[in-house]
Amino acid sequence: MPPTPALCLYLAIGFALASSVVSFAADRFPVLLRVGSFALLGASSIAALAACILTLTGNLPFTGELPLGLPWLHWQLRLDALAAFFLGIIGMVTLAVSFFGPGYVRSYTHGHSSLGILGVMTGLFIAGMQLVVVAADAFAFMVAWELMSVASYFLVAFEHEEAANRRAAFLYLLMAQIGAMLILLSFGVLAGFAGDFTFAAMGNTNLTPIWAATAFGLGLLGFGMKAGIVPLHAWLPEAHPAAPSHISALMSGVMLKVAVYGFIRLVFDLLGHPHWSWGVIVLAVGSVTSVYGVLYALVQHDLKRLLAYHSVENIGIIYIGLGLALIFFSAGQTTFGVLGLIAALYHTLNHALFKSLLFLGAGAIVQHGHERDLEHMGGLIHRMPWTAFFFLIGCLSISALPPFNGFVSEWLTFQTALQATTLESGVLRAVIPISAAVLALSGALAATCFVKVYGVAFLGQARTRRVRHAREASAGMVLAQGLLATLCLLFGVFPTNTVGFLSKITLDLTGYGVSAATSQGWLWLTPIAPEVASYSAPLILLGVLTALGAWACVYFFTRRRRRTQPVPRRDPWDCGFGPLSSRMQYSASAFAMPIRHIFRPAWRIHEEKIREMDPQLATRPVQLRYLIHADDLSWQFFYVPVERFVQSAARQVGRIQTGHLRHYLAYSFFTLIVLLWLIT
Amino acid sequence: MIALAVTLLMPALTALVLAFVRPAPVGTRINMSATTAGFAASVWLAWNVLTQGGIHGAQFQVDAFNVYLIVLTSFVGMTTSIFSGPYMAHELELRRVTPRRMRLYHASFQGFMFTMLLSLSTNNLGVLWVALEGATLATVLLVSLYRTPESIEAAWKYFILCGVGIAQALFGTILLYFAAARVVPDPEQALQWSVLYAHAAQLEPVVVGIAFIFLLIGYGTKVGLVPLHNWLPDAHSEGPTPMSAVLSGLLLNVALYAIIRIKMITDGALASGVAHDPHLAGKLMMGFGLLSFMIAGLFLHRQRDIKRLFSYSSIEHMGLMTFAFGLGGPLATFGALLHMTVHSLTKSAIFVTVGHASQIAGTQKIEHIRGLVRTQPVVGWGLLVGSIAIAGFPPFGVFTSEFLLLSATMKSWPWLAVPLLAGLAVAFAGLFRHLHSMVFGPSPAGQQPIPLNPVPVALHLAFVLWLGLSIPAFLARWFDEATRLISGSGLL
Amino acid sequence: MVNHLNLIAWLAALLQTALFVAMAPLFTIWVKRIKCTLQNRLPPPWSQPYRDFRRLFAKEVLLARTASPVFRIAPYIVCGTTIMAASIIPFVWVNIPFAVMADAIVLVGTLALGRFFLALAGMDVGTSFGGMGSSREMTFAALAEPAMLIVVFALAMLSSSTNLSTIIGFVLDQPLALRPSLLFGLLALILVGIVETGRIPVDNPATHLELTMIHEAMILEYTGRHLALMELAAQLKLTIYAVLTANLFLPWGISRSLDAAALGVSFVALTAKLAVLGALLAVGETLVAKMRLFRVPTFLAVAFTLALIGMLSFIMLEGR
Amino acid sequence: MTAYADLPLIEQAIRTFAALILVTSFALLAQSRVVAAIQVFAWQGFLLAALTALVAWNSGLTHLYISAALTLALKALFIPWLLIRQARRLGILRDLDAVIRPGLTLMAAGALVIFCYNVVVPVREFTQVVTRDAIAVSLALVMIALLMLITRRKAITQVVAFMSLENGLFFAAVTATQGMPMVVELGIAFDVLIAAVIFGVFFFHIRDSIESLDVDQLSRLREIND
Repeated sequence: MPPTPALCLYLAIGFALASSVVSFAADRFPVLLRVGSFALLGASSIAALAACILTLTGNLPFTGELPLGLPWLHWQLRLDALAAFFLGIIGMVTLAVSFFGPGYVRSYTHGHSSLGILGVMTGLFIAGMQLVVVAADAFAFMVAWELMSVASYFLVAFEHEEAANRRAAFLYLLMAQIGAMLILLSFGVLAGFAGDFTFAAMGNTNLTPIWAATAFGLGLLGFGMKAGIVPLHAWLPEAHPAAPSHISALMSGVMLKVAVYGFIRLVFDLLGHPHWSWGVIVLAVGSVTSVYGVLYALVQHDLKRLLAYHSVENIGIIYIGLGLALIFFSAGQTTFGVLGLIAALYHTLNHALFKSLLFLGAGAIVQHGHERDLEHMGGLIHRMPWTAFFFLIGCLSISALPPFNGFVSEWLTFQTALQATTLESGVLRAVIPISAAVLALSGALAATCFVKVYGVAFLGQARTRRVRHAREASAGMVLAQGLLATLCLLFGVFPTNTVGFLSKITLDLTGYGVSAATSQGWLWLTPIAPEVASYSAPLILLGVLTALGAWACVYFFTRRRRRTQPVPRRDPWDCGFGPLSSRMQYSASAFAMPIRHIFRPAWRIHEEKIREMDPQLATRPVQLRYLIHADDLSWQFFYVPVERFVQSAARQVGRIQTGHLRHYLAYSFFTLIVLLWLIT
Repeated sequence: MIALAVTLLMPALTALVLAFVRPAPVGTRINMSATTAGFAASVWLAWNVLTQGGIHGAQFQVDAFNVYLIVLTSFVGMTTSIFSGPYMAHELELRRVTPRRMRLYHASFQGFMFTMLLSLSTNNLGVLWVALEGATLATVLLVSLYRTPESIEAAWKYFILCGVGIAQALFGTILLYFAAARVVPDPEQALQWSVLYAHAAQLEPVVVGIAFIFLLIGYGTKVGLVPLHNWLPDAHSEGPTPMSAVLSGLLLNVALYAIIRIKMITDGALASGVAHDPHLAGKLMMGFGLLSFMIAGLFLHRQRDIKRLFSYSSIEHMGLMTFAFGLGGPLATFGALLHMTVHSLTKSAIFVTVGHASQIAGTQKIEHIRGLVRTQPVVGWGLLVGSIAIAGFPPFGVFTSEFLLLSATMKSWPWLAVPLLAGLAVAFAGLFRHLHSMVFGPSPAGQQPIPLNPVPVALHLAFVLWLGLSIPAFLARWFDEATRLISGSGLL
Repeated sequence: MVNHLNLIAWLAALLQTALFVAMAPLFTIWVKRIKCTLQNRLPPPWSQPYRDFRRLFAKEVLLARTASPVFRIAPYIVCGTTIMAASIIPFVWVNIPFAVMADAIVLVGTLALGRFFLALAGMDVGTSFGGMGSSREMTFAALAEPAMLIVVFALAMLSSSTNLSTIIGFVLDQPLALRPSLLFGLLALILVGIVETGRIPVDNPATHLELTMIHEAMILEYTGRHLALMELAAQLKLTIYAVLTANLFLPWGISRSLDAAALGVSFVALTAKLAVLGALLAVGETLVAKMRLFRVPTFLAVAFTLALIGMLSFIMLEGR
Repeated sequence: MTAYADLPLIEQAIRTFAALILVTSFALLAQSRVVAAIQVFAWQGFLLAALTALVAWNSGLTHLYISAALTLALKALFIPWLLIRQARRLGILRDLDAVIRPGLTLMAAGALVIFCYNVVVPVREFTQVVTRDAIAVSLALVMIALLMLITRRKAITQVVAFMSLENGLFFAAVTATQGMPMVVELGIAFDVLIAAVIFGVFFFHIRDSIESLDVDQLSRLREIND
């Protein structure tokens, strides 16, 4: 029997659950986790990919039902193109993780954190995400969604010895809960009109504008809370670093995408025709988020925190694309709307790939270099060449440089924004390019940030002893990174085919596709028309390869001479200073200093200069240390006030419980009198 | 009928027996076996009701609504007694209780079970009142079991507040009787719920209105509605933990059950709308429910005693249920019934684990309970999972009921969803801000695991999980019949 | 668009690229000579840059002990990307097939790729100067990006295309009109170009003064052919911006067909334009003093504002 | 609506007793000495029993005689005896439980009576004969008892107040509805009995724990903890 999407889907979910089941015994037999659980995860991811491919290659949307949930409404499942796409994303990253995991969790086998929990929750987490994207009724969606949140919460709290991780986990769970409630309300609005919780029914209702706006607003907040739009992102830079790195990869690479999926499903599928103001709101949110995220990433020196802030930035970019799409759809310019949607989807895919690649690389560094702080790294390229190579590819992709994948999606976003000229409203025509400029700024700042990361972490000399003796990661971990890096390159070099697939999704979702984009064959990506704009990634790659080829030739020709006398190595000139020590290198904080100076108001920076004096001579410092930390402004302006308010309210309320029996009796007495008075 | 007799007499007789059994272990064993037998009997009863329809006698009436509560009650009673075995033994070792008090404890436990079952199964509002008063009397000496000044204070407050409340309820009952006496020919029947329900339409609305207010305040005190709730945290925190478990898991439910029965009559009487708004009862309940819900959520934030913490969470959830029943309509009622079940299961499980936790740490002070997951994973995870369940995370049943509840609210009173949402968030934050430090983190030096029986907690949570994943058909039909009884129309 | 199978077109495009590369040193030496004459110094001979290249290529390569493969690959990638960028810009002929390969945004992207590796190379050896140079280079580039993009937007909105050939063709087809959008765009592009190519007042290619230098700081450690490639890339970049300025905003004279006469005309025209631009640049660099490092953002803000005004004026004043 | 004078003597007597009971509960409210309070409470019980007997005679319901007897035994004799005994053993028989602002309290009680009357005004129109104003009076009794609970500090006086609350209920049961079904009556009586005993137990516990019966000192369990 040929595999059907349904079969693959059930297999995927089943394998994920199975992997969590086998991990129950992992505390006693760690090998179960390292071998069994991760192998099952791999199987699950392959099944998911198969389901994705089978669905996207022309199978009808599969609709199913699980005998779970409410007695009168069992779990509805629907695997349409959009769901399949996100299922595929989940599959790709999970596959990489299943290669990466066995090597990575080895470092936990000696700690007293329970491996069993790690395995169980990872399986549940992935199963939850897979269920979210295929759920076709509000109840199943919410259950799967919360399953995802709770499982990942346990993973964030995995190393709960550190108070910081506990705090992060608490914050994460709290915001996940609030977000879920908002989403539930937004579905509630729809269900109130549809009279039914199934997405099918919800999609066919036409809401009154005010209620549609309400549902949209609730959805934006609810899903945004999970996706991490500013200022609802505060949990993200706390939680992602706290989790084990392969989990961070899943959370940052996939879970945020699941939130994006929810938003797309709600806005483009269920809510019907959008209002132009929605688009503007989303566009504004996206722009703010992207710049905010990258600015905060720039001042971080904890590698995983930095990557987490970059996730915020990329979510912003995705939302910019979605905002453009909404604007064009509301204006009836469906072609460009679809283009924006495709740009957003494309970037979703890309971010999933390179962000998980980077997190896995960070994981390799953390495991073998025992460092998360950039200021202590350096020279890793000499110690772990493969990781360094793949990490470089990740950096190039996330910095939106051709011919890698990040560039394509940003280019498509720009192309969509360029079509603003076709809009009637002059305001929109003026606003959209500005948001595009913001996008350009954040892209360039991202490049800056990753020059900093790569330069400080991998180049130069090691700054600490442990980093100096770091080892290359195990084969599986390298393989996982290689896989993702290859995908980054492929999706960057063959955008035409990818866009072809994506336009199938939009066709299925909105009824429109982009035919022009692929009209010129695989070599040319021409989103609107050949003479308007065109991009041929393969030729760019060819150019780069030519350059590399030139280097290869020189290398080859000079080889014989090198054998007799190798390329002479000298101390660096360094304008005559020297000899060079690792402490003379430009540090991460130093690198970002001009940016800090230019965008001063964006942070609240705490600088700290510690100088240890020579015990003999009190005026002579023996060691100087410079610590810098940037507070997230959103705390100061958003979270702390709320927290204070709740606290004071609780204190006020506490007053009613005086401990005096007579007061309590008086409450009862007066309640009685008031009620009696009410009814007469 | 026999099943019912067994179900009722079992605890009554056992209470008498236990009052005279001196050695504590024997008492414990008898207690356990009696509750187990009672549970079996109740299941038998439920089976009868399911197959041959309910019992509608003059004095007793068992229909879909209360039979499942009866089963629930005897089930929680059973598991709690199983838990209380090793727990009380440990307390005995610590010399916190004497063998004599153990006797008192066992007898009162059974007496309490008896009053609960009686008030659930009786058809006579007067007897219902008597039984609820009896529940107070049976438990008040348990609250002061440890004879510490705090426990005595708590018991005194419990006694006076509930006594006064229950007295108000009696006044309401008398008023009902007064109203019924002139429409029901035989005064002997005038307090029978079924009769009143049948004649509800002819009852004199003004009197019924006043009566309802008295009953609401009276039984509401036992439900723990703000601002009548003040006895609840004290009693829960100072009494022995099994008692807190049954108080939270059963007593509150039964009191709410009484209110709902009354509401059904009141709605019938006010339906004409001549004297009052026909939805007076519902609106009052919604008001009280929402108030309790919000206030309790805020109280959670500043707790220092773990048992007080969870008793406030009980208040919060009772408020939610009251709100739901006040909301009326099949969806909300179904949700509320489900919530009743899952809440009492989860909350009693939580109190059981809390009992273990405080025994491990040797105190109930939150800031001294640390790193349970490390010291005794069973307890730590039990507490964590229980709290996650009670906080309304799927796939646990509480989520299902809250989901139904929220969507019902969105249907009829959309704007009330906002305070509900805020309340849930606040309560959640209040609960977990304390929980985290207790469960996670390194465990303090010298903290030792204790002997315990993990079965009750596991059983309860497993049930809650099951209900959350899929409500079994027979149970769904049950709930649906009950919904039909209460709200007039079903869902299935 | 042109048919991709026209071999002659491709050959012509390659030749034009080669010409571009060959002329880049000439342009730099032209600027240098004028500066020398303005500053009453004896100008170097025209062949100076070519001689330098020969010498450098002949020299042996020295590597720092701490250098990694990135350090050795960087020159090739930097130079390669710059040549690629050069190849997609219509130089003497508009409808080159390469122009279809990449539009203006890709052009920016390609240059960014080169810059990325340049900055990495700066940090590779681990000298403080290298890090400093990379940091400053990346920062200013990041700030220049939005301005550049808005310029592109203004042009793209005008000609409803981001394809360089199409834009140039559109400007050629237009009757000669004074468009504020184009005017401001031109100014903005010049400012951006000054920053990107590291000329006075932003950076001084002639000094190695640690307080001032940006670009030079990154290539301090390079020797031999590596250095030569880096230098070539820098000169090429300068020429690219000059050619962009010339051909996008005053494209008159550029040939739209492949016949020899037209090409000759357009070559002469372009040479003239470049000569004028170079002279202007030299004069400017002689008159203006280098500015403090943290005044550069202001400088770029001006560029951005100009570009923005250009675009807005297109939307508001030149509305369809 | 017949004039009061036209009513039969027996009903007038019932009214009179009702008024007397109301007076006793006012007296309880104003009474500050423990022993006196208990005595007044005993009187109230006695009056209640008598009233029950009258109603029984009037309505010819035999089971009311039983409840009258019960009341006499329980409310008029046993509980007062018990309380006095306890008070003597606790040595607080002659204690004072100062009433807070007696004048204000009495005025409040008066206001309450009016309020209760106002509450039941709509009821009156539907009902006839003896039970007519019973509701109002019993409501007033309950309310005054609650007021007394709030204004008293001593545990023992609170118990007295609680018991007079029960009296109010019983009054309602007798006059408004000619008694409740027997099973209920017995149940209530039983509960009251147990309650009285447990109260007795508690006095000693409280005394042991705070060396007095002042409930205001029972305020350890509170939420204002800062």
